[in-house]
Amino acid sequence: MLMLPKSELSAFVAELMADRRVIAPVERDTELRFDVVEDPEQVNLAYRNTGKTPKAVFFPQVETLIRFARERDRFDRIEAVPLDTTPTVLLGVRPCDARSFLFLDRIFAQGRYLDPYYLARRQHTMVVSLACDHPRQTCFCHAFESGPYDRAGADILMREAGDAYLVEAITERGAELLDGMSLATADAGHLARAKEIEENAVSRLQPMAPIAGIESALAELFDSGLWAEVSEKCLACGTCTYVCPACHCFNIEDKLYARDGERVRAWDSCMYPTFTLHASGHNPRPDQAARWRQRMMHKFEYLPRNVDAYGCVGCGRCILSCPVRLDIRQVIARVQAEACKVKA
Amino acid sequence: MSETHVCTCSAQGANPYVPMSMVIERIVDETDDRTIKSFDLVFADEEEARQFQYTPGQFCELSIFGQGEAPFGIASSPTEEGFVRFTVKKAGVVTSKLHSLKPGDRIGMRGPLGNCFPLELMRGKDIVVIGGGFAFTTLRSLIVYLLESGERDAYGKIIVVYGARTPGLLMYQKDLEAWETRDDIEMWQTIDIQAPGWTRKVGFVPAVVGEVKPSAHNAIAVICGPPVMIRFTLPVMTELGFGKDQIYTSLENRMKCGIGKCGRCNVGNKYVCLDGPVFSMAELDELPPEY
Amino acid sequence: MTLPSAVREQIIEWLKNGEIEVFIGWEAGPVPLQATPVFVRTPEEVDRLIWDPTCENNLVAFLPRYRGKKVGIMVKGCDSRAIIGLLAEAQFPRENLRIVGVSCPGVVDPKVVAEQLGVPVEDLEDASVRDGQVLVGDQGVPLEASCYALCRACDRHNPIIADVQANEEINSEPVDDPLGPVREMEALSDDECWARFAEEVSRCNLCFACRNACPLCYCNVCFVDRTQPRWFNQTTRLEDRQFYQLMRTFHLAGRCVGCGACTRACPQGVNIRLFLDKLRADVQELFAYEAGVDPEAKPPLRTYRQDDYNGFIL
Amino acid sequence: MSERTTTSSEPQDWEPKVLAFLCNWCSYAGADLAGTSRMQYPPNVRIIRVPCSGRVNPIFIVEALRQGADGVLVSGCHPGDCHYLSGNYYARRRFALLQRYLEYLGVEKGRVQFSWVSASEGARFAEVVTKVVSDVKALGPSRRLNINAMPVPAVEVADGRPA
Repeated sequence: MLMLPKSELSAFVAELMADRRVIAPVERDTELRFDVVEDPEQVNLAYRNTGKTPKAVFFPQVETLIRFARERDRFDRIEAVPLDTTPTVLLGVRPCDARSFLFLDRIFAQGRYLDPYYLARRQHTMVVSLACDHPRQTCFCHAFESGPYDRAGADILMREAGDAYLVEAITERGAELLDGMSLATADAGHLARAKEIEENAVSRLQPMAPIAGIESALAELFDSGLWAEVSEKCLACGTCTYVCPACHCFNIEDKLYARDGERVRAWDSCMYPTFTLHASGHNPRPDQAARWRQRMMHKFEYLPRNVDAYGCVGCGRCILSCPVRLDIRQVIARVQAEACKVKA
Repeated sequence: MSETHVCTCSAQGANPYVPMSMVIERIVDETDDRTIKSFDLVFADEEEARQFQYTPGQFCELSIFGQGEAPFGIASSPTEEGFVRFTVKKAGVVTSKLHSLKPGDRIGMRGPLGNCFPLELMRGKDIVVIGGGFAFTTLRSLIVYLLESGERDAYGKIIVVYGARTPGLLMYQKDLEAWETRDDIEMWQTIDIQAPGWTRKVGFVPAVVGEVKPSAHNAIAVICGPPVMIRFTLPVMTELGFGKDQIYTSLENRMKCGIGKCGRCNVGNKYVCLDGPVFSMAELDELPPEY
Repeated sequence: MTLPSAVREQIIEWLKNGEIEVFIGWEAGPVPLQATPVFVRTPEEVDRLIWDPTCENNLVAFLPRYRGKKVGIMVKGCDSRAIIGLLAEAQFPRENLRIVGVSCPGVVDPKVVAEQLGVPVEDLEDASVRDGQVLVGDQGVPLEASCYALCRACDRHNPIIADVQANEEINSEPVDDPLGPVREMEALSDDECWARFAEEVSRCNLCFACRNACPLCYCNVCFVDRTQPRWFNQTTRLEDRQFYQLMRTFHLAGRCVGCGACTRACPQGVNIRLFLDKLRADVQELFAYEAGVDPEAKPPLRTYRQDDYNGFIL
Repeated sequence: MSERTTTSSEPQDWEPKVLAFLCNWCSYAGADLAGTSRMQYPPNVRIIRVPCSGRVNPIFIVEALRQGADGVLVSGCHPGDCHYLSGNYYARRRFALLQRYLEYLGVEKGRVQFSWVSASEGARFAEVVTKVVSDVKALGPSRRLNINAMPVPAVEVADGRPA
């Protein structure tokens, strides 16, 4: 177990920046978010969690897939966009978000087709997690057999230990990176302090029933009236899906300019009526109840069946950013209760 | 399904989002209201042409650069070499633009995507093809394939019931005429209301199926058409003794990526683009009605 | 804070005698300092209803979904103007509405409270509102200092349309000039204006929360959702953000009642009021019209006068 | 960061593109008259005929700027002369607000202009077009709202904004 005094964080970041792009929580446009670090001093690791998710590092909100150039008065010369293979360190990710990367891998980096844009970034990025010393009231990672100190998805895990971070390599490439850096071995005092902070963090978690098994409950509830009830106050804005580390649905659109054009993909949301609207005008999900059902079913029933993982890591962002405070934990509880009723 | 041809370029790790460049070789008006046209496409790149292998029932994403992409079932058969045909109804942004193109214009194509009709399962069986209106595209591919793949004997009887509102709305008229003259395929064309000069069946597809009475014994049926046609045909099929695992259809849902990533074409936990578009009625019974 | 018993009884009576099918109000939410909308259909549920300065949502945004139904609703002063906006545009019949009005001193912005206390907003875990104070642990922040910026400039604390008034009227002058930010921006050079516009909307996520929270944004198909012609790409490039914000706000010209629901709903903190207030000021100046005051008045872009301002025409 | 088009460096021979929405009954006829009377006016204007100035949705004007028009002119019948009696009166209210609003957001004054030109005012049409073109010329190529003048992100990072 290694140790990084907080006073040396900037130097550590500077060392990383020498031959890599470093993405970490920085203050931009009056919000703290994961972005490219320009100056080591910008890195702010004293935070609860960012409003937006670091999934954008691998799966940006908008990215160009291909470009087309004008030829013979038509835009029909296709140019592939170079993949982003910049060696990158993603620093200071909370364990819930790190876990979301493992989930996203199951979508973009598995199956019959691989997503080259995601894969390029993912393969060239080292994930340095920062264990969560202060879970929020809205956090429910522990409902997924995980917790604020989960190391899943991290190459390196950092832990709060008072005036220093404990630094531990989780994967081989994480160990390789640390090998090249001159970090001291952690002393007993810091180890003890870290343990204390961890215990305190875990004790902050709100009681919540485990999610496991919800997929079979949901399977019975497709036609339930509960969807109309829970979605009644939903404004259909889609913020929940934009801030979600596991939501991965996207749209592909073409943009045309005077001299060239591009095909871009951009995050989309199952909360929008246009998401499933056919050109004929028919919409298989005609109302907000159907859309909320899709959101829940997708995360908690279809994905476990298709890729053996829940499409939710319990970060609680959707609760915090919802303009009407629609609480997904309450919906989960309703589903679990409803399923009991159906059984009885 | 084992006989599905997956585009090999993507399997080799190439970019599945980058379309192949196709040249429009021929455009044919399929209906007299001029809202449906067939586009025969040829590859701009010979290597891509060699690698492109498909099976009836599969679809491709066609793109008009600057307008976007949309999925279309392949209407040609792998036995028809040298071109890939798509029959497109003018409806949205992409299709409207497509309809304005001329031979020689280039468009993009990704595919083949999705599964296909259950050709293995069809071997040694009678095959009943039921189609309505514009949804006959991949059925044409299937019929041509069954007739022309050099293995006609591998299948039993082929019975086709195809209906449209008016005679002018029946697509692929030349093919229909040719099939009518053959004795290894039983053709039934029908229109909704009697029209001058029409000598074939009159009436809705479900009723005609009831009259034709295809035997369910050792048979597979494929039904594609407007939802209302399918809804009324199914009870007729049940009455004829067809089990749900003997009836197949092809679904459509709004689709973007076509490769199971973008998350919108799902019906329950099945993706129309990956697990479909061809489903048996038995499979659909297990899924919610989200299409 | 639960509602006064007289108000609760009135709502129960409306529900019982069929004057309304549903009552839209607020209840305590999962996050401190932020109440959440609730839809009450039975007398037993009426006890869930609350009113305090955490009730920020403008519930009138839900009304267009209940066309053809009989609805009861709770409105703050600003919200009540949205009802008048809908009445003026014939979007909801008055006879199908039962309105409980509350006078509002301003609603709490947790971000402002956190800033005042110098803590992350997530740490306001046990925060509550009592006696004109926002209490967090053993610290208190006066309500006036905890409000949304736009509430500090509020000159419409009291509902101007209601069947029942739930609390005492508030008569206080705005702390800030309601048009202050607009006048500031007007004074900028066009380069600076453009930079200001870009800066403000560069945070926009294009989630459309502003549109969906707006009681007057009730178009069946919004221009951003149209496909024939397709005007809009939801690609969060700056040009798309600017286009969306420009066109949506302009579609509210002469219609925006200034309730601020869009600005409060924005998860990215875009000050949409900075744009809408300009339109409201111009409508007032050019056509002497204020939206959300008179249900009988014709919205300014649905009428004209022969002697309207012509000075800008070549 | 690069831009899609090189509007930043103004070539000597740059000529503005002005899009004009002309009402069918007055201004379009006025433009026709200017042409048949062989009156001189700058060739920088592209005309779209609309049934009435009241038909011009503000989104048409903004979209024109987005697609690269350097200026937009909307012209209709004089007040009181509208073929549909009041279309131009409604238009006038809308455009008064739009013009102020665009300026408020930083679109330069003079990019979007409005005029009344009757069917008999060929000379007036030539005059209006000359003024609009010269105003727009003085402003230089339009960059605000113009999608072609927006920066092209090289590699998208984090939230899709250029690094």
